Amino acid sequence: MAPSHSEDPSAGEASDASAPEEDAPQEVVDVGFRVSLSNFDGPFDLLLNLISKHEMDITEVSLSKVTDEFIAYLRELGPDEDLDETSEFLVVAATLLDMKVAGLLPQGELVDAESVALLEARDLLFARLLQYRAFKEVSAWFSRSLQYEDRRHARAVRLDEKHRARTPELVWTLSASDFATLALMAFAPKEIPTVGLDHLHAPLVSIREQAAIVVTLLRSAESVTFREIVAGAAEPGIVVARFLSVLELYRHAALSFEQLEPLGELTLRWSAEHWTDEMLATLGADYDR
Amino acid sequence: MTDDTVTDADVTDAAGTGAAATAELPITEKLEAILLIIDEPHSLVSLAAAVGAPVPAVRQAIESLVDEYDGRGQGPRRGFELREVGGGWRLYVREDYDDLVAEFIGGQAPARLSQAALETLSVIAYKQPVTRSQVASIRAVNVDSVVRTLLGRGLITELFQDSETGAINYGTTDLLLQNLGINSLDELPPISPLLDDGADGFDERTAR
Amino acid sequence: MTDDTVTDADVTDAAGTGAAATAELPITEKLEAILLIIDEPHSLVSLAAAVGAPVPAVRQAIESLVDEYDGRGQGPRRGFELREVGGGWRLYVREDYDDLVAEFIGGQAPARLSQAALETLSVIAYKQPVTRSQVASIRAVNVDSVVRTLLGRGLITELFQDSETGAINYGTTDLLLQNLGINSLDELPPISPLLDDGADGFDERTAR
Repeated sequence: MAPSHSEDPSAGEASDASAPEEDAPQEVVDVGFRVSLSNFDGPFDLLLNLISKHEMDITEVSLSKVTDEFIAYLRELGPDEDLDETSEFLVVAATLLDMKVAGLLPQGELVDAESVALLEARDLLFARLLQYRAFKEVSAWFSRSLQYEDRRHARAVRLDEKHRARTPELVWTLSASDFATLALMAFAPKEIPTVGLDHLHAPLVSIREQAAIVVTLLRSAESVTFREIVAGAAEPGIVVARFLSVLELYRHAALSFEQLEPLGELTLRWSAEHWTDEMLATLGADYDR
Repeated sequence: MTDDTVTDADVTDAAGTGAAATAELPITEKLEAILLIIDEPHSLVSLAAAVGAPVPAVRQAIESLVDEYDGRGQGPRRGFELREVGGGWRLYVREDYDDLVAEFIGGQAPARLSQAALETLSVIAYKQPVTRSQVASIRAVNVDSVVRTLLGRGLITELFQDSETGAINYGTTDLLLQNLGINSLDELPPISPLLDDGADGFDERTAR
Repeated sequence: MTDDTVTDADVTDAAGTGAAATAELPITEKLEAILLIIDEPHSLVSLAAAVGAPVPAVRQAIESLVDEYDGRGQGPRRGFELREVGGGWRLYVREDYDDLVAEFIGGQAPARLSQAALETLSVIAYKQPVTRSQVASIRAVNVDSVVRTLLGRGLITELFQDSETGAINYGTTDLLLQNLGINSLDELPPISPLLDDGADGFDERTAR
């Protein structure tokens, strides 16, 4: 998450040009071109940061430098980042490419329709960036006004008993299941990105979690077959994870196993002498990316 | 809500610290600021602690406000009055206008709960008994006025006061069940796993 | 909830019937009685209907109340004030006493909106009615959860559903105006003129 360009000391100050006072504590900690969640919020932010960092006109050809830096940034992100976050950055990559193409056009000679179209595309991108920056700037006014008004106290007192009876009937349209849906919304954690990716790939299975199950099963009986260990596992990923955890536990000499014939029944026995839950916490670290 | 247990020592202390910034402003104005936002009558002692002034000065200020609101001061009479009820002081609509107020309330359009009120109600329904600050931390927003609305609508009720913190615990009423067309809270559709699985970390968050 | 649709005829009617009993009492006092019980701003028209008086008279009465509370009348300044916010009038604690009252109430500091929520809110405020995907394309990030937060806080609302695409159009609420301390969207600070110039082509693009 933190590509460090420590050779460029000026980079940090560009990380939130419009509201530097807001995230002051983070800014002190951030050295170099660090994008932290507190002051970073999306591709246009990043694009603006990159551009303001080089104090460049985005219509100039030196965009290639920004593009290179962006690609380096993407590389630094590594595979651990959310797919949706990475894909959002692709928007920026495409934007930068468009701008680069437009920037490489010969200036001044607008002869063919194609180059006109490209220049228009560049203007449009420029307009979008300016628009984004305008909203970013005006959001500071929103923040100030909301904070000021937060401090004000308006008269808001419960009606006297004698008047309460006169209150008009409440209009109620929710069914019990509507109400439950509402509750789900209300309990949902606030402002956590919710691009649903579950339909794209199966949820990741934790080897450590599965190992915990395996350990519990092994310790609860004299011997257990692998068939029993994976009985009831709903998906292949869990079977794989339980098998890997058996191998890991074997490496720690926590279990012994015997198999009387090739492809035959695999019987496992718990044999650990010094087993602690801390060992479980580091189990399968090799499989962490 | 009226705290009658404040001693003179507390009052002196309050005067010496928090209220220092407004010390030079008139007691009457400070009292009016407090009186504007309180729901229930507050005793002289409690008001004295609030404005950081000695009880006798507060008594005198209250008396002059009563006079002013009743038109015995320099300005005109007000449409509200300051009355002592059950040992505490509070603003009331002047009785002359009770009919006007009743008519105004009766003439309001049929009420519909806002999205914010409905969400707050659902949180209370699933987490009861629950305090206002717990609800506020789940909703990540101040819920005071919404809770007041729901109380006024009879959809929630004050269940009991926490013996340690003094915080009031709220729960839903039969009226809510009727509106939802169910007979008991057990018939609320389950909304796990958010509630059950996450309960531990959740409670930690809300308990703060 | 302030009703702006009341016509002059309604107001006259109200004056002629229900409010007749209090007809001889001063409009200012009647207004004060209503102002004491409302918990959201009410427009001049709504107040006129409530007290059974013509709008110009109510406007004048409101102005004299504002002056009196601010100490420009015969009596002393009050600890509260009458403010026009969110398109209506409402009693507020005078700003000088906000800290005093905050200390008295205690309670937690209200949760602040994140930068992402603030930016999304500004886009919706200036571009309404606007769909989620239009907002997302301006901010170039997914705004679903932020929109949910803003809905939950009652700062934005679903205006209508596009008949063709089924996309929901969002707009801001009166509560937002109140929370910003302004009366109408016209009071939002002007935004860069560049926005208007590029708007046409932009809207076409994002509307897809």
